[in-house]
Amino acid sequence: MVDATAIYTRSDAVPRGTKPKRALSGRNIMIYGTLLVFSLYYLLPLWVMVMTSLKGMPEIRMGNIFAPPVEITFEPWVKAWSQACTGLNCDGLSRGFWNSVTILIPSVILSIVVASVNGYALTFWKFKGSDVFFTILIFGAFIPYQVMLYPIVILLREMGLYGSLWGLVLVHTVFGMPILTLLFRNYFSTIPEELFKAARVDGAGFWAIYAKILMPMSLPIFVVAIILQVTGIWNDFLFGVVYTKPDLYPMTVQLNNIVNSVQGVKEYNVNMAATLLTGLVPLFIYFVSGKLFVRGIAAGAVKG
Amino acid sequence: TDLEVTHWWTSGGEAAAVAELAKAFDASGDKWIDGAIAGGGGTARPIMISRITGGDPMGATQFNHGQQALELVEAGLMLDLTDVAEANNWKEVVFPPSLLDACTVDGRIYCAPVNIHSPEWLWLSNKAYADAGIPVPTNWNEFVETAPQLEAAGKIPLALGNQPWQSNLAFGAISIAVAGLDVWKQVNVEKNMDVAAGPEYAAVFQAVADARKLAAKSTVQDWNQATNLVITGEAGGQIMGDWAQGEFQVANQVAGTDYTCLPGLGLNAYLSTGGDAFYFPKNKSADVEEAQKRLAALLVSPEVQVAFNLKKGSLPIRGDVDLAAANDCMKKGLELLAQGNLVPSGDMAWSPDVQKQNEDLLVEFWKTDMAPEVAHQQWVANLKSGL
Amino acid sequence: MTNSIEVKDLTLNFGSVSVLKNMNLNVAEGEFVVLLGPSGCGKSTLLNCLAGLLEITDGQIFIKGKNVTWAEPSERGIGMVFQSYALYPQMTVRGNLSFGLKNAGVARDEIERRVARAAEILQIGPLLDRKPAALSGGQRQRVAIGRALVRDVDVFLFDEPLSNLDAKLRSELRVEIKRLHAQLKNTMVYVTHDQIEALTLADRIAVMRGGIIQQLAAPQEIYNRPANLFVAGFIGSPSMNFLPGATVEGGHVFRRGDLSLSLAGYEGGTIGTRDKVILGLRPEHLVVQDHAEPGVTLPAVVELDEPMGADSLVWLQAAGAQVSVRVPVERRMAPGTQVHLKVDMSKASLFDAGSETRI
Amino acid sequence: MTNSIEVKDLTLNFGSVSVLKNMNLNVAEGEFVVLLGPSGCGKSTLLNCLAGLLEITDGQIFIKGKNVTWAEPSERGIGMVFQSYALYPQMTVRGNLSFGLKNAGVARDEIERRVARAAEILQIGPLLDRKPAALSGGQRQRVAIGRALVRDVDVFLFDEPLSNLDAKLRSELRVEIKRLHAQLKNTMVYVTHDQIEALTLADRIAVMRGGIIQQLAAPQEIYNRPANLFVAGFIGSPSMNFLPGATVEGGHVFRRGDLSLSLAGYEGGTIGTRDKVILGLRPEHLVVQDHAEPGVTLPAVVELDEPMGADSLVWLQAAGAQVSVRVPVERRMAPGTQVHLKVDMSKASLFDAGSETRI
Amino acid sequence: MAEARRTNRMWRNLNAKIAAIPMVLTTLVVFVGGTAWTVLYSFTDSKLLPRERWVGFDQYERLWSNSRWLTSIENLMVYGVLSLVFTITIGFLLAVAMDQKIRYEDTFRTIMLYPFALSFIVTGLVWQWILNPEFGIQSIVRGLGWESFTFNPLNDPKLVLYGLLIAGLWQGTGFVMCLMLAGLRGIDEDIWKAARVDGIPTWKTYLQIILPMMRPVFITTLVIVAAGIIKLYDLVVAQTSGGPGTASQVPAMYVYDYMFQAQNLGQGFAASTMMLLTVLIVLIPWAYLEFGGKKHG
Ligand SMILES: Nc1ncnc2c1ncn2[C@@H]1O[C@H](COP(=O)(O)OP(=O)(O)OP(=O)(O)O)[C@@H](O)[C@H]1O
Ligand SMILES: Nc1ncnc2c1ncn2[C@@H]1O[C@H](COP(=O)(O)OP(=O)(O)OP(=O)(O)O)[C@@H](O)[C@H]1O
Ligand SMILES: [Mg+2]
Ligand SMILES: [Mg+2]
Repeated sequence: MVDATAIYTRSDAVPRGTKPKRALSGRNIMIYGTLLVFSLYYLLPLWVMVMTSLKGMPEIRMGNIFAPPVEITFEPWVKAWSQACTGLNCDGLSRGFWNSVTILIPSVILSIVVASVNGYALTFWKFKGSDVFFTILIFGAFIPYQVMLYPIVILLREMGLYGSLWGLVLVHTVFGMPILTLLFRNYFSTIPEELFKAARVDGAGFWAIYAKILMPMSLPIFVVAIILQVTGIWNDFLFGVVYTKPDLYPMTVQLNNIVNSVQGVKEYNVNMAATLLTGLVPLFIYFVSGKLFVRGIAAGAVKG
Repeated sequence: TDLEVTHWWTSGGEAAAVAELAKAFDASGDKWIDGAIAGGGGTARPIMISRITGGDPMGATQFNHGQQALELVEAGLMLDLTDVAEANNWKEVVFPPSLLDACTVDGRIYCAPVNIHSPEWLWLSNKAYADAGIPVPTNWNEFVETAPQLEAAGKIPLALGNQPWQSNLAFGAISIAVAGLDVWKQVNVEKNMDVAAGPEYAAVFQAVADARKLAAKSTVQDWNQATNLVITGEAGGQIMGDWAQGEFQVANQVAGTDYTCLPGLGLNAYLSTGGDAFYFPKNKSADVEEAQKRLAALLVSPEVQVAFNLKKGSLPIRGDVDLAAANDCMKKGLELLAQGNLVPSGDMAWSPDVQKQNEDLLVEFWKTDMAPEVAHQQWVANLKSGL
Repeated sequence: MTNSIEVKDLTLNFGSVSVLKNMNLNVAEGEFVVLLGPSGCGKSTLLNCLAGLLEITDGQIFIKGKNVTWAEPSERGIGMVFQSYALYPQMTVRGNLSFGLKNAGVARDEIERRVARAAEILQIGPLLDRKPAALSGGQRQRVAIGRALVRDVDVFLFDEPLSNLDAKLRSELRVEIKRLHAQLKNTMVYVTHDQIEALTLADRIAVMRGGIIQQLAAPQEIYNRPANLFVAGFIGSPSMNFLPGATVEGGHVFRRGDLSLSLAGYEGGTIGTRDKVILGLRPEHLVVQDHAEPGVTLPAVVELDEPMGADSLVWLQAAGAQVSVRVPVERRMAPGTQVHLKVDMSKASLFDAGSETRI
Repeated sequence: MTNSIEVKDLTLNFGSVSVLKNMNLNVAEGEFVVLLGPSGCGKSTLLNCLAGLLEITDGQIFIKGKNVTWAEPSERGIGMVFQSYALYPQMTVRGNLSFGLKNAGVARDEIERRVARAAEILQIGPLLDRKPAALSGGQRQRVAIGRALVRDVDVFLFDEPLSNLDAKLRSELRVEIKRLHAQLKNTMVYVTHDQIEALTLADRIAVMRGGIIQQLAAPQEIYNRPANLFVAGFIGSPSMNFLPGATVEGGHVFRRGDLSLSLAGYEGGTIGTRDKVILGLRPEHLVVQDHAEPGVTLPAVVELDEPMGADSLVWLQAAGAQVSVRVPVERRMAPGTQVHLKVDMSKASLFDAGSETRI
Repeated sequence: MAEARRTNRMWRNLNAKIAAIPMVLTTLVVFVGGTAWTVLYSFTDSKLLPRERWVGFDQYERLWSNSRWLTSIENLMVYGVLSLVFTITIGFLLAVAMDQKIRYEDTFRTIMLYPFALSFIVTGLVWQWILNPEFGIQSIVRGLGWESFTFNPLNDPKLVLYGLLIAGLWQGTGFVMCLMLAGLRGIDEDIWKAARVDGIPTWKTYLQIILPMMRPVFITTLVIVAAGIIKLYDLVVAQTSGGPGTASQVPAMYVYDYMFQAQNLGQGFAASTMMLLTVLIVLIPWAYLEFGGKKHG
């Protein structure tokens, strides 16, 4: 009992409960400081692009690229989208947009289907030499595209696919394969093998397990793959221009044409607007699904 | 018949010129499908070649005169235009004849030349010299002499873009100007390597070494940005092809008052005659082949030549047309052309491989403090690799 | 004896979820307290609060009389051992043991001395230059304990240190920890799921549920006199048998349907007449016999017989409930056999069905 | 009785490592065989071979008399339950149960009938429309069993189905599986680490080590008459005590240093005089008493006393070895106490130290 | 019996084998075949079109005596090392900062990640513009009154690689940050607790405990970043065209220029082969560690 009173007096003394924290601790200043400085670095180009695209040429010539426009004009955007000329075609980026979409959709679908099936086969259905193929595939990720340009021309020619949409889709599938397969393989190998075994006991075959068991479980990694492919394919210039013909040229080709067309003084505002317009689709995807992306990366790309 | 035509003419003047071609072609009931690829020949050529070798050729495509398409022709991928040429008398009308020679392989003609471009021009800003209080130079030597004064007035004496081909072009212009026509011909036509290694060319390299100091402050990328420096008077001058005057025109500058043009850098008034030509890849369909031949004939026809070259600011490939509407600088060129002060262009003389090597070398030479002797030696070695 | 750890009115919320509720706990110096409870009841949370790894919402924590509520974990004079071992994988065993000391600026020879001593106590001397990946589970656990040991602290916190080990190793290390405690005489707070561990190691067991300590007492006390229905059901494997019923005749007789059992000999409070009680009988406190003794036995039919090596667990149907009884393994009982179970009321527990607390 | 499963000369190599070595195993129809053994001994591998999930290197497998060596898993007439449940997370319980049937093209109403029956047997009716994430561990395990159940097969393969559950749930489900077996009378092959499970569930236990079956016999046989030292040490918790020594006097006396124990009553083969034998004594077969009986008792000193609820485990030092004895929990023994342990030789095991097999 | 078994083996998992066909074809025909084809023709004097006129190692001799190629290799090495070091350091630092339970994590992450959505062409253009001395950073700072301020990396041969680096890092560090963050989040919570009980300061825990534990993440990152560096092309073309002079030339540009502009396929193929060889030299030890090592571990 004597003890109890002693405890009682002591318990009135602070500290008690949650330790009070200062909002402006040195640590916080450092962390947020670092983040803010880097955010500035990351945002600066976007800021410049947006601001410039909203200015008229005279204002640009006068000067400060960082300053917001005195007079906002959407003229450059309109021009970039529907008026900028390439050779004789003065319909801006609009023509390329639908081409890009037409290229994008089958390419993304096919490349992801193929890569995910690869990853699936490499994880659960190892066959003799499958690791060798996988290793070669990873080496493939390092081959500069320029190196493969010519052999692929020959290949496509032999297959009779040169210049067609499907030829391009094939090229995207092939070049997306290494990294995507790696991604899927890593992800699938985190899925317990027992699940796969259970499905086999349940009489599901190769495709049934893939479609009914694994696919529905692998949303995060599919999201990552879709994001990577959409960005990659949408931004692709080289393949789009080399392996197709003008009526299929993607938006980036138009962008290149607009940006590289030397028409007196460079119309920076139009260039920036065109750049932004071209980047809109991947940017949108990143802004919308950034969180899923990180989750997917955590789930698939990085493993011990 | 629809005919897809690929080319890398995308600047304002160029596009307008192409429009003339298209208009003329469409007028005959065919259809010109435009396949412009911006970024210059370097970007466009791989695409064109890929498509031709990939078995999905376009109807017609631009190449520079000379050896660029040689192998495609040799591989039998190009349409033989000899009948068109004969029917339209190209042998007589095309002037200078070297243009047609460049299209001829084993006696057959495979391309239709459309224009002549001469790179050896010095463009000067009258305003810059006015600002510095000195008279506008009349030749390259004067330009070099007055450069320090310009610099003192806060001007960049020589504008030079960062793209490799610009360095190459400037070297070519200086070499004709400094070494003189005979020496130039011995090296580039007769391929006399002793002359190439000789003191005349050593002097050329020395001259370039001097010139590169004048361009040290020039930090632009594209050639038209460099031209723009001249237009605004920030730079004294620029060595650039005749296409530069398109830029002056767009900026509403008047030759003689706002700017001055000196063909052959004002020293040796000779122009090399490179240019563009159209090739017609072999096609399976007979219809297309007919259309290709129609287009070939059309390109060389006088009306199209006039319309096209006026817009393009280049010289026509036939001597029998009248370019009354041409401006001051263009007329200077026409005059030289008429006098026959012409030399074949590098595109015709040397393989792309040699040219590329020299381009690499000259870029380095212009932009670093590489010793002229070293560069000279390497240059000769490069030429020898192409013999 | 002074208190080594004192927890006063400790409350911890995760957001709006209250995980520990106004908890009070005193641990005497040198005492071995085991926290036992179902998954998610807050055992690890409490341990983390003691270690300073979680910021508490309210209350105070004293270690050796010092208020450490706001102190850093390393300043609290505690050592902690984790379920996943949490060894630094890239360091050797020696590195793992000495890393903390180096950081605290302990002199080199002192570090060596302490590491050597810990290695000796834990018999990991030959492993000192290996990396954790090259150790077996048991060895890793020993190193993890060693890391706490070298810190020379008075309070050890163990969070399920043995649950990643297999049964055999677990029982070996259990004995070792007990020896260690006897040798070092530190205060130990030990979290586990495992009853055997709790019962064999603890001086006192704190049975927790939903962030509240249900009973804090010596193991035999908890086993024999569980404070409430939850503790009674939670402790003991196989579980205590529960028979709902009523007390009649002034609390002298337990009645369930036709069945009457005399409550004479029951050790507990005053029973009185109650409508709803629950009688708890441990399987080993029921004796199987062939003849009935009115008021003391209940008739039962054998359902299933589970031999488990030394003993057998027999499942019977008695008074409309399933009852398990422990018998020597030699005594095999065929399903369907009619037997009688004799109740040792002095070892029974009686709970109020409403409050669920022991009567 | 015909054999439900016959394994003939089964060999399985992973690359150059031989995991199962020339194994033979027959399981009778309706029999419950438990595979028991230390981690990595090949239990799961054997099960996977039976299920057709691993391609065997050599040998043959017959199920119900049919050679299924090359058959697909789904064609073998087996159902399998995995340790991690392996439920399809994106399907409801109903979906999980019916997936296999749909794959096999079973008619809709038949599927419904079977799912309903399995749900009834396993009491998971109310859970049918939940997804696995919304189930507790025990419920998930039940669904996993249900998935095997609906397939209406004769052979069930269980791979440590209960080891992810806590002790309490484990013992509950254990009983349930036993009931299920009694009800369905399927052949069951059951892998476990847990001795209690093995001892209570099995008709026969196969103790494995390093890909070889060490002993295949009824639980009590394995417990009381282990075929070799490994089985003896592996089965029983706490472990059997081992005393190395020699047999003298024509095999009538066990001698270790000064200590002599009469071997009269030993149940086994002819003993004879042997230089090196090991005497195995289970903790529950030693009786603690105060007085010595020459030739029958061994003197011992109490070291540690571990109360475990119903019993207590006492660790003693006897004849230079550490010995554990099980006593009722009431009997507390202070460290240092001198006692004598009486040996029941009829329950002892004697092993040849060289071959390690039982004499 | 033995026969039956073999056929059995062949037909087992037929679907899996069918499904692997695209991968097998891709690796064999495109990657192996294409590479072999390239290597083979690097021993010819192919110009615009491939032809089988064997010239032995001539192309290689010429390659290695070409100063542009040597500069390219040097540049790639400098840029590569700097880029690897900075991407990984910055990526890791940012990930660490993001891992501190900060507010607005989503916003910060989006800001850091969005450049990854833009192509190198766009990246090059924007940064070319921002670094342009006439209206970019230099002119702004001068406009603020600091007249002598010079920041003109793209036109200074000594600094141009840093100019590229600024753009390259801008585009790529966000993604690396994501990888690192994922790695950090994957580390056992208990390790942190153990370190705190041991009294190890946060920075030291990161440096001495967490960093070594993230080895696999670093390897993945390294592979991805390195693959990007070796392919470096678009960025340089868009930002500097390899200039000033040859100060920012890279091997991929050399390959492309010689294959298509110089119309000297043989030379281009020889350069590609050298690039591939470099890749192999870097990758084989890695592949060995990643795949070969497991059998022993
Ligand atoms: N960081 C957290 N945020 C929110 N809730 C948490 C957090 N950590 C734990 N909890 C919740 O607090 C409760 C207690 O968790 P705690 O880990 O202490 O349980 P435990 O008794 O240790 O269980 P186990 O035996 O499974 O380890 C659980 O309900 C858990 O969900
Ligand atoms: N895919 C594989 N490749 C190579 N070796 C394997 C593979 N699978 C298992 N093994 C090895 O085979 C042996 C037997 O493994 P198995 O999984 O059958 O053991 P187990 O008895 O089930 O162990 P546990 O009780 O831990 O589940 C182990 O030594 C294991 O390392
Ligand atoms: Mg816990
Ligand atoms: Mg197993």
